[in-house]
Formats: sequence, structure tokens, C-alpha cells
Amino acid sequence: MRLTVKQLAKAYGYLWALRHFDLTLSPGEFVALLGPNGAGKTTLLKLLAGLTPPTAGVIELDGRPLTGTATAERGQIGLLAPAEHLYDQLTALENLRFFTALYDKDSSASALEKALLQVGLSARAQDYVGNLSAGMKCRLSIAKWQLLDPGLLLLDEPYGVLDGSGIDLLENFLKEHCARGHIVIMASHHVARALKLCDRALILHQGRLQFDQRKQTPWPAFEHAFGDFLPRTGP
Amino acid sequence: MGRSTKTVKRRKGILGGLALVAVVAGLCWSLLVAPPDAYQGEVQRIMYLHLPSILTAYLSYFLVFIGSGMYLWKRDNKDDLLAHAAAELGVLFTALTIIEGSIWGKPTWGVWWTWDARLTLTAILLLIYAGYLMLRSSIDDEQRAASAAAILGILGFLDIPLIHMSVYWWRTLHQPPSILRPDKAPWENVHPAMLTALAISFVGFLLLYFYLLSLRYRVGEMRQEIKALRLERGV
Amino acid sequence: MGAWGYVSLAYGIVCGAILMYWFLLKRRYNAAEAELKRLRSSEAAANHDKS
Amino acid sequence: MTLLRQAYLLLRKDLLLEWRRRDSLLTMFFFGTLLLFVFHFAFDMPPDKVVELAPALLWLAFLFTGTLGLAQLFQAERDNHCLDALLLSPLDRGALFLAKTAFNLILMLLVESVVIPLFWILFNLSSWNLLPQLFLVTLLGTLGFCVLGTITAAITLRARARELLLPLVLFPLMIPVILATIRCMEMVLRTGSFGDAIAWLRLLIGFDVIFLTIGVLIFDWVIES
Repeated sequence: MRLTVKQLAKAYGYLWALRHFDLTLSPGEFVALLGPNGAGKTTLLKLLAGLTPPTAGVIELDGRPLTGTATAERGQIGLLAPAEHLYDQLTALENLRFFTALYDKDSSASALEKALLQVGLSARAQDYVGNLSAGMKCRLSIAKWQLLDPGLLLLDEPYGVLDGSGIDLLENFLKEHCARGHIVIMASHHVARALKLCDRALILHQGRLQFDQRKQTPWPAFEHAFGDFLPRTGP
Repeated sequence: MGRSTKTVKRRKGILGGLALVAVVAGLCWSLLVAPPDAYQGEVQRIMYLHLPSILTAYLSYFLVFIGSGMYLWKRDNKDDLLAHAAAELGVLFTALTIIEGSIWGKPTWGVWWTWDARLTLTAILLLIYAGYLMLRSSIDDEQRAASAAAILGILGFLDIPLIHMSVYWWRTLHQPPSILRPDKAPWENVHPAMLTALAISFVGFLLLYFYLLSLRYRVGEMRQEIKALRLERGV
Repeated sequence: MGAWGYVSLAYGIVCGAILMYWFLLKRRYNAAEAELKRLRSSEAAANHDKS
Repeated sequence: MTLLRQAYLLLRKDLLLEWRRRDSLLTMFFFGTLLLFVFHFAFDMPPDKVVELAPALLWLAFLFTGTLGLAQLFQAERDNHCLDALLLSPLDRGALFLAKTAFNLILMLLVESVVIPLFWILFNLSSWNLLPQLFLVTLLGTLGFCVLGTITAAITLRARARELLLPLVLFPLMIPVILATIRCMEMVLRTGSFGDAIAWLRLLIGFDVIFLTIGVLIFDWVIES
């Protein structure tokens, strides 16, 4: 999976939420998407997921443009929003079964149960998702995307609701995912965690890409940019 | 830029002038030159307004349909502007058609309103395209509003023949169309001066229509330019 | 109301409505044009400052 | 084939959700029944007069209950942004259209199969033998309503005051269906067969076929808006 973004832009009313955004990602890259509130991170993820039509610009997956009608391409993109995109009145197991069938993936009971076991939700398999806590919903989302196995996985602030073991679970999943040649883009305010995982960091500020470098240690350029665009009191 | 806007403006001025001349000529012919109708008397002069206005309304709906289809296909904002402008004028001319029909109906049928097929059909068209304008104005995101309206523009136009058929079967007491009666050539039915008046009136309405349409279209275009300029400077 | 009464009512309403629409449209047109001119000139000024 | 498989998947999910929540079906059912009572008080009249008015009254009830159902049609998808989850998936949007249309159709048919007999009971009508023909007309009419209703519900999804806008946009487009069903039902009730009304029936079928096809073709753009 190779992702190419050219001159992507999105305007809301009289404001650019994102502008002049170029990016090329190769297989297996883990990208940390950083920036203060309102920098355009969520907008970028929504655009990449094809949920919002761009005002201008092109997104290509393996050289094929992503448009509203590109069904096969859409199946290659996943968006992990922590406690969303699940049906409250379906059980955890039914949610997984529904989505795997929709994506035409393995929806056998054994595969689903294995996925639930991995995220520690075996005991809650028959509970309605509406009755699960936010952290459990997030774990279920992890299981969901593990099963759907998208070539490009986008994450929007996944750390907020997870406990310690949940975070380990997520990070292991993401590492494995990249190791198999898939791309991960994670937007987060947990700069330290994101930096530890990533191969490359992007900083968005006021809708512009201000910083884009591969990870180095030490990394004075990032420290400098970090001071300019992000609040000093990071976690 | 300056020169081209000037030529555009001059062209609009010429179109407007021509429209004015044609409309005044149409008024002279239909009110002064054309003889009164043998059966209906002077009241029949309303026809010189009625026929051209309903035909311009239908022309509008056709343009809405074309603009909507082109917009969904090519995603060019100009097509959407055309559809929007045409819909607004369509509503205006349909409303005028209904008012004229009603005024014509009072002396001929003795009532302001009768549920005759053609009047009813026109009223339904007014409702559909008024709904189109309301739908547009109640969706905030411009691209989404344009797509939603385009869908309605297409559905509405394709529905017209079906509505036409059903309303006619339901009931009809309108006089049969006298100009396009198939068994006789038009000039055998009607006094030639009447036909001339109708033709001039027609040309007047069409010129006026395209003049107003170009003005309305330009307003939309300028609003988009304003928006683009504001965006450019982040105001 | 005689026949001419109805005729003049119809012609009057149509002319009035179209004139009204034209007037409102012209006002929208002028407002947009003025706004555009203002934005363009201030942009030109900004560019001039830069150079 | 994928289209039908995906549509089936979505429909099964919607029916399961409705079975667990029962909110749309129950509201629609009670509203339909309530309207019959309102009609009774509004038009207090002997059975032979009621027969003349029955088609119009029934369709009025179906239109209102149907609109109620349409307003709820995408409710399951609005919670937790599940619509985004569907849009994100490699789902053929035509399948979404078919599933939602079928779902709404099933709900409305369930309600109608209670409301029509109830109408006969409450207004003391005796022509029970005509109900099969009336159901056929109702089925075709309701299909037309659901097809256009699903499209309009989808385009008004992100509008302000969408519950008000939906009938405003939908009802004028529904005129052929309303007129055709009422005329067909009148003919059946008067003569016991379709007779001349067969032309109306054809119009109804034409309407259903045309807009069902258009819906599958353009729903990609519909749902994007």
C-alpha cells in the first residue's frame, strides 16, 4: 500500500481547515500526526478516509485515485475512532460479525472469538455495545480493525479512553500492522507515546504542514518545531 | 481581468437592452395590435403572458436538470450555479403563471381557482422547485447542499411526465390547446396578428429570461470569487 | 371588473413582479460587485506592500 | 450479486435493531390507529359514504405514518456516527439504498396490514373480499413511497429542520403515487375489479420501476451529500 496526497485542501465556510497538503507514504510507515487543537488533524483523517469531499487536491492509493465511487479502494482504508462506529444495540460479537461480513472477510465464529479473546473481551461477547464502557468499546474497535486488516489505518486520538493494558494492546497491534507493510497514521496529543512508536512525524499548524521528517535520535529539528507549534506542557 | 469583466458587462447590457425592446414590442402587440378573441374577448390577451411564462418556466426546469446532471458528473461548481439560478427563475415564472392563470380563470370560468389539470400541475411544480430552494438553503456545507439539490433537480424533472399524466387523468376542464391543435395548422385557427403578438411576446420573455439568468448566474459566480478571496487571505 | 380590468391586473402583476425581482437582483449584484472590488483592491495593496 | 448480498446484510441488521428497539414500528402503528380515530370523529358518517372516502383516508394515514418512519430511517446510523462506518466500508451504496427501502417497506406493510382491517372493523364495512386487491395496490403504492422516501430522507439527512423539510420535498413528488392508488382503490371498492383503473396500475408500476432503478444508480451521490 502506497499513499500519495497532492495539494489536498479543505475549506469550511471562510476558513481553510487544511491547505497545500502534500504527502507520500511507502508501505510499512508509521506516521505520528501532531498539532494543537484545531490544527486540521481530524479534517485530514476524514479526508483520507473519504468521509469528507476535499475542496481541492487528489488522494491516491497505489496510484488509483480515491473518489466517492471507488468501492474497492475504500475497503483498504480504516478509521479507528475510539468509541464510535459501532452499533449500540448489537452485541460485541454481532458488531464484529456484521463488519467482517460487510468487508467480505473471515466472519467465522472461531475467528471472531479469537479476536475478542485477544482484546480481553471474551466475557462480554454477548453484551450490547451500548452497555460497554468507552475503554471496552475502544478495545472492540481494535479487534474490529484487526479483523478487517486495512492497508491504511487512520487513528484519531486513540489513547484517551484506554487503560494501561489497553494501550499495550493497541501499540502491539499497530506495530504488527506496520510490520506487515501497512501504513498507519495516528493523530494524537500524547506526543511522547506517538514519538516512541512512529517512523515519521508530521506537525500540522493552522491547516498547514509545518514539519515532516523521519525519526532520528537525537532530534533537535523536532524539538525546535515542537516548541514552536505545540504547547510545552505535553504529557 | 478588467477588460474581460467589461466585455461581459457590455454583453449583459446589450442583452438587457434587447430584452427591454422585445418586451415593450410584445406589450404593444399583445395589448394594442392583436384583435380581441372572437369568443373570450379582451381577456384572452392574458394568453400572451401565460404561454410564454409557462414555457420559460419549463425551460428553467430543463436547465435545472441539465445543470444538476452535469454537476454530479463533472463536479464543476459552474453547473451548480446554473442549476441554482435557473431554479430561482423557474419558481418566479411558475408563480407568475399561476397568478395569470388564476386571473384569466375568473372571467372565463367564474372562479379564481379551479382544480383543473394544468393549474394543478403548475402548482405542484411550484411546490417541487420551492422545495428545491428550501433544501439548498437549509444545508450549511456548500458542496453537500449542491449535491443534495442536484439529486432533487434530477428527481423532480423526471417526475414531471408522471405527475403530468396522473393529474391529467385525474380530471381536466381546461380548453384544449388551441395553437397546437393537430388537425389544423396553427395559422388556420388564429388571427395572424395574434400569432405575431404571441411570437414577439415569446422572444421578449426569452430575452428577458436569459438576461435575468445571466445576472443571477454572475451573482453566484461573484459570491464564489468573494469566498475564494476571503479564504485566500484567511479573513 | 371588466375584461380590460383583468387584463391590466395580470399585466400589472407580471410587470411588477419581474421589475421587483430585477431590482432585488440588481441590488444583490451591486453588493457582490462592490465587495469583490473592495477585496481585490485591498489584496493589490497588500501585494504592493510586500514588493 | 455483491449488491444483493450487502443489501441483505444491511437489511438483516436493521430488522434486528428494530426488533430490539421497536421504536419506529410501535410509533408508526399507534399513530396510524390514532389517525383512524381522528377520521372517525372528523367525518362522522354512514358506511356507504365511508366507502367513497376510504381510499383517500387510508392513504392520508399511510403518508403520515410513512413520513414518521422515514424521519427515523437513518436513526440507527446517526448514533455513534455509524453512517460514517458504513460509508468507510467497501459497501456499494446502491445496496444501502435497497436495504433502507426494503426496511421501510417492511415496516409500512406491517402497519398497513393492521390498519386496513382495523379501518374495515371500525367503520363497519362489509367488503372484506376486496382486501386482496386493495393490498396489491397498497403494496405498489407503498413501494413507490419508500423508494422516493429513502432518497429524500438521505438528501435531507444533513439539513437543518430535516423532519419538516422531508415531507415538503417528498409529497409533491409523490403526487402520481397518491392519485394512482386512490383511483385504483376507488375502482376496486366500487366495481370489485380494476377495470379502467388498470392504466393507473401501470402508471404505479412504471413509477416504482423508474425510481427504483434511478435510486440504485444515483445513491452513490445521494449519500455523499
